[in-house]
Amino acid sequence: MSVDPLIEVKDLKVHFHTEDGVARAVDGVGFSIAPERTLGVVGESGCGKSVTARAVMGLIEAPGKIEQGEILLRHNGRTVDIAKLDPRGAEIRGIRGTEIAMIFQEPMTSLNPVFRIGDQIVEAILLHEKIGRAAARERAVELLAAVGIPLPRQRFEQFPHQLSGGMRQRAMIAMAMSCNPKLLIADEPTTALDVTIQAQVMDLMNALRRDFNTAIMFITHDLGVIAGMADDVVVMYLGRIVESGPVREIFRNPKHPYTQGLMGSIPSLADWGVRRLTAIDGVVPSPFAVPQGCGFAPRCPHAMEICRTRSPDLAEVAPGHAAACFLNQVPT
Amino acid sequence: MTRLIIGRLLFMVPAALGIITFLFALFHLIPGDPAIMLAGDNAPRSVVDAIREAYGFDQPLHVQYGRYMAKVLQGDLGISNYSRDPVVNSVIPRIINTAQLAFLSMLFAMIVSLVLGCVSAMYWNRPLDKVVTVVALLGICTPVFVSGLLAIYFFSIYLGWLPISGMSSWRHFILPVITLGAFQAAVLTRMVRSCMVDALGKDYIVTARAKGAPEFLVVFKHALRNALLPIVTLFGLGLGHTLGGSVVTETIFNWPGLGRLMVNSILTRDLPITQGAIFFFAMIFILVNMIVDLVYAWVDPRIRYD
Amino acid sequence: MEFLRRYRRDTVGLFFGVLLLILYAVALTAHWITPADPMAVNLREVFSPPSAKHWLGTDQFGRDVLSRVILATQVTVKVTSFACLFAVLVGVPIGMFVGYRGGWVEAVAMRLTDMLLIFPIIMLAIVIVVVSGPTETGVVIALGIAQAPTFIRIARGVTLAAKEELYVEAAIAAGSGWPHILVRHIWPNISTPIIVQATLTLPVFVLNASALSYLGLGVQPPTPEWGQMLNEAKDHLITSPYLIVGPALALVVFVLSANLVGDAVQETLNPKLKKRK
Amino acid sequence: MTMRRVVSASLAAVSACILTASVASAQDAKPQLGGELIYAQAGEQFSLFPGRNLDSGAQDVWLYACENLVEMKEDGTVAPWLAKSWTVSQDRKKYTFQLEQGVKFHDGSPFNAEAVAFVYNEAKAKKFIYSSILEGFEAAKAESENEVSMTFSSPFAALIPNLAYRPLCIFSPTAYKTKGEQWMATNIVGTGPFIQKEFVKGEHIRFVKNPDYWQKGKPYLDAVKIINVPDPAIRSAMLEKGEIDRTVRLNDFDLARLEKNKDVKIRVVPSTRQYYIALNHMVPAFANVNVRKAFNYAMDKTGIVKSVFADRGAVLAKAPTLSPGVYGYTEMTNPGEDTIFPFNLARAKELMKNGGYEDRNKDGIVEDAKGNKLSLNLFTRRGGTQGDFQVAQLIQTFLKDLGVEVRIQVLESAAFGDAIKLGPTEAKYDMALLSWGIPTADPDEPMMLFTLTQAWKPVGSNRMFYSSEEVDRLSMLAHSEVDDAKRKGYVKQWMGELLRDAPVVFLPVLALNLGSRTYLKDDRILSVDNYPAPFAWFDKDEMKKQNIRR
Repeated sequence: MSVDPLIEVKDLKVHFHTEDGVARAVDGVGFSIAPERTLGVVGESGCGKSVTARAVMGLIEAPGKIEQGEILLRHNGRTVDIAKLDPRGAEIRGIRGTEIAMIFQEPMTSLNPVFRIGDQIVEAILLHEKIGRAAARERAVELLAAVGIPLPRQRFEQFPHQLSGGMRQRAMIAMAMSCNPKLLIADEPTTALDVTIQAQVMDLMNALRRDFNTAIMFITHDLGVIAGMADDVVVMYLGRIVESGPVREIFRNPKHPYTQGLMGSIPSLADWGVRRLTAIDGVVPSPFAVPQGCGFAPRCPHAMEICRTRSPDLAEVAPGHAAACFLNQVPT
Repeated sequence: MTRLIIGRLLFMVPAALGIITFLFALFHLIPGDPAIMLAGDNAPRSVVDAIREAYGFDQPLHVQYGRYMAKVLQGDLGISNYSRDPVVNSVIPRIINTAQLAFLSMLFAMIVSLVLGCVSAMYWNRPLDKVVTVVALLGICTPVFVSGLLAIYFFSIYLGWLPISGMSSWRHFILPVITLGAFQAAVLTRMVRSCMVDALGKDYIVTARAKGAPEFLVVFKHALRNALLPIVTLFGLGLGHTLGGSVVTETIFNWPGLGRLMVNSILTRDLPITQGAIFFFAMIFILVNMIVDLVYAWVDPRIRYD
Repeated sequence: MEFLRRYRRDTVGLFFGVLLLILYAVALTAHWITPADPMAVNLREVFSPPSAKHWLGTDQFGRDVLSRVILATQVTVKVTSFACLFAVLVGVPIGMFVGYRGGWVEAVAMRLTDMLLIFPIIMLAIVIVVVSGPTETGVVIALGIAQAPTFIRIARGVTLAAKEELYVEAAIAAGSGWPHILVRHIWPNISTPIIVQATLTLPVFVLNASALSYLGLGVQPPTPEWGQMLNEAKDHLITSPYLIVGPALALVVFVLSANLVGDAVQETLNPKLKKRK
Repeated sequence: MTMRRVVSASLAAVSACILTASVASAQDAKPQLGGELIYAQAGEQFSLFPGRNLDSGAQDVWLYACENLVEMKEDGTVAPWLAKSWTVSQDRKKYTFQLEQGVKFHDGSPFNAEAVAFVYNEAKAKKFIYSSILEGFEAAKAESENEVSMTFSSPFAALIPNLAYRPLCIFSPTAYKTKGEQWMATNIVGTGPFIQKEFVKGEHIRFVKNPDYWQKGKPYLDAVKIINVPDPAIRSAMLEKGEIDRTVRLNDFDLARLEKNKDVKIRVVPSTRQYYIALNHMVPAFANVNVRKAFNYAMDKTGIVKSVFADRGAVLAKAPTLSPGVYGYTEMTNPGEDTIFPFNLARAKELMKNGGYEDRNKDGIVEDAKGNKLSLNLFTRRGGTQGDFQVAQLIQTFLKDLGVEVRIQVLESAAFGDAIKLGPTEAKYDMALLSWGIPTADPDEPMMLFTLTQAWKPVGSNRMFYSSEEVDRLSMLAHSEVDDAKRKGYVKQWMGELLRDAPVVFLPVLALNLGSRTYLKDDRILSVDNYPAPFAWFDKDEMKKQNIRR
């Protein structure tokens, strides 16, 4: 990784202190994203990928708390540890929307229903840039056009409920890109859309990546989307990263049993009618009661004795490709 | 939108006639004879009959009704049995007094409740929220005559800052507006708090924060605008009640308002005054409700009114 | 069950919940737990301030205020709770139906509600008391009808907003009729303002009851009732202020606990609120 | 009817309020001119036109502008006013009044016999509310420029005191004829010391000094402003703070506190209104005089005065129906007793036994010979008369001690009016708590309308459906007897009959209260619920001492 990473997360732990006990949503996560690269974060729901994204945005508030770890962001020449910033402080607000922007899964409820689309984008612009309202409106219309919304000037005046799901997601993207952020975090942006719209949104994001040279942290549970979008991939399970590496390497040669299980459950045209889809049996354990040793042990077909006592760390299995499983490393 | 306005204005005519007819029948259904109220308990029947004849009470009902409606259609609401003074002269000034008090106290209630409600929603379930809740609840259960009397004895007599009653200068407005407003503020604060708690839980709040918006913008712009709908309903209701005049506040602060007039006219069976009072009040109430409904559409574009 | 287990942890809700239960217990057992006979007149002990014998002092006729407050608890709590229930059961369904159907049904219904709101409560009370006589049922109906429009308007307001939600369209798509939608889908989501409003109007019921009893339309003497006692205490607020303490305290406890329990119930019912706490 | 009647009346009068008289005579300082009196009243929606309103609040307002032929004094006697003197014809059916000369109405039109005649003829023709008080009145005629006569179908003894009744004041016929009755509802034009300047409905009315008032050198005040303050607690607060100079109908329980305030003077005077329980004689139990007397003895009147009226709002009744200040009133109490039918539960129980009522089955309630319980209802208003609701509850307790079960029926005031206007067969009340006021301070009204057999409801006001030849005979005699001593004799015998027969349960007499600042001098209080202060004046330096700046 010759280029300095844009963002580097080290041993991040985020726990939720609720009446029902302490939920260890993110239990020691480390990764980095280089400028203009796209990192895919994949895992079943409840594995902590959304919480990680929120942590990077500094949106973790009571009852959640960043227990330990660092989130280092390089911007205009210096490094800031987002994990230490006050969620409601002025500094983090200077980063949100300009350095890092975020789009969400539910376009229906993520836009404020009582404000016009245009006004919400103008607000995003004026929060960070001292330009006149008229200039901001012009920029917003350009953005709407850039994200492929037809008749942008009319759409500007409309309310969220007057747009379709896909159109709304495009508006979200326009809003996020309004201050050309260095990193765009996309928290399952395509999950709520039907396939044809999904493809359009993914093409749009790839295009934006090129035009605005923005790094993207793409969170999804859909491996197909990861294949089409990501440069590198990180597989998360039960609050930890079990495997990471370049996308082609992970798809062609998954090392961690969980990743292999995931790969096995994707239907692909190549071997249509030949291979039976394999399912991973069992259920993801609750974050309130993280089992001893490797989290995947109870469901892992190759589980060994050691897997139930000690939890494996990420170890390199190939250049740039690491996995956290005792199958391919000798316990130290 | 204009369809809504025209619809409501047109509705006023049948509403007025309906109310007057209903009231006419009601007054003659319930016991109580104005002639006796005028003559007094101990007057002989000859006096009572004389009054009945002089005031036309002895006419058969339909004649009285016909005569009254004829006058109403020409805009004459008749004269009060009691004060023999045209109803319009008694009712109109009273409505203006009550309207002033109603709007000012609701304004006070609105400002106080929005601030307190939002604050207690932001610091949800923390000590500040608990304090605000208890204070609001205490505000609701203190009867106006207790808070009013104590306020007068403390501010007007003990400290001597404010005049006790009447309404000649602005200083006369302070105590009644705060006393009446406090009750409405308490009710509204509770509602603002619960609606704000709802709104702050929604996804677009996370989006707003993700945009880097400061907390007060998130709360007072994004959350509040959405919480406004139920609040507007309650505000409309509160205004309706205070417009009807709070008899107690008006008696305590000697505020010649509509509430006292209406209640007294019912108790003394002064039908023309009751008719006049309720007639004007109905018109204002319908107008107020229309405005509240218009505010609905403006506040929440999802509710189409076409 | 699950609800109770979660509810128990909310200390404030628990404390006031117990208080509310105590109040209802007092209401049920009023006749047996009054320290003195609430009706016993004793003209030698007129207006005696609170003492060991009479914790809350005696009123204009030397009657023990504490026992009268306890007996009045039964009357007032019964009357106001039923009246509140009556207003909710009448108001909310109409409000929801009208809000949901819209069109001319809504226009006509709302105008009628406006008309009902116009008449002062004592007008309604006189008519009802004349028809049904000054009994408690008469008072309950009078108070109930007077507050029903408030619930109609609130229910309509929130139903209008709720019916725009996706899950409602989904339910329609699934072919369910409007009664099903109203009950299964709209009601759970609009219960928040309704519960808050119901607990909020309790004091209004008590104060209206006092206005009625002041005009001789409410509960007939000599049975005591908070509103009536508050009214009588008003005339002596300066000379014997302790008279107001009994009924006012009872009213505050009743309303405070009803509202805070309402809050706690609403919290435990609404999980999303729970997580954010 | 010579002057003799007036002189003898004042001599025999009982001085109702020694306090007022003594203060007046001790006042040697010369009245000072100037200042505006602010007087707070409770009343609100009344008409200023005397013909259409008997409300005492309204009377208290128009008395500053509209004067009567004669003026009632504190001791119940009547003094000449607009009528200097008057003579009565041989057959006692025609009264001739000699009027003051050179008097003008506020609108400039002359006050003369023509005007007086017009007012009373109009009263008869247009059936003014007070017209029933001028019983048997046929016509008034202007004999000359300032001599007017009034003829009656039969001798009417109570004419002179009735003429002092405020509604019978002489308003300007010119104003009445030109502007009409409706205009007069909000404007009063008379010959009085003050002229109406400003009237804001339901808020206040303001009078200014009448420069050419017929009594030279009067009035002393520049203006009088009467404001409406409905709540008694607020009125007392304003009086204490000095925002008003004078107010009435204070809360009895506040009086003790106000009396301690050196800047405030409290006057309490028994009114002419006495509480009573109307017993429906159609109910078998009440046909029996022993039961009626037992009910009278069972009432702890001192207890009522103490707990309901704080020993100030009411006084013990020393005579049936009549009270001090009423013509013909004399104390009818037995020696050593402070009220009629003094509280005596033992005697009451004994009388019940004589009447055939005993608690045979020891359930705490008496039964008659045939064994049915004596259980009665008691109708009352709430707030109709001061303290009515509280008195009703005490009656219930007292009768419970006597062994009689009583259900109180509180009716909304207008509904109560309906319930007590019914005849003997339809009336549903066993007992009704009422009060009898005598605004004219003359016994003629109670005698003719209250206890007379012909006055049974629905015609008169005999709600007891009580009948006694002796009472009827005495009433008729007193009604037309012009000779002063004879008439008083009949009234006394009538009161004796009421004590012997006890048709109703007699209760205490209501008292009136007036609170004023000490710097206000020479304002008056009359037992007929009038509080005239036309010739009051301000002691300026005492006013400064109390730093009243207005």
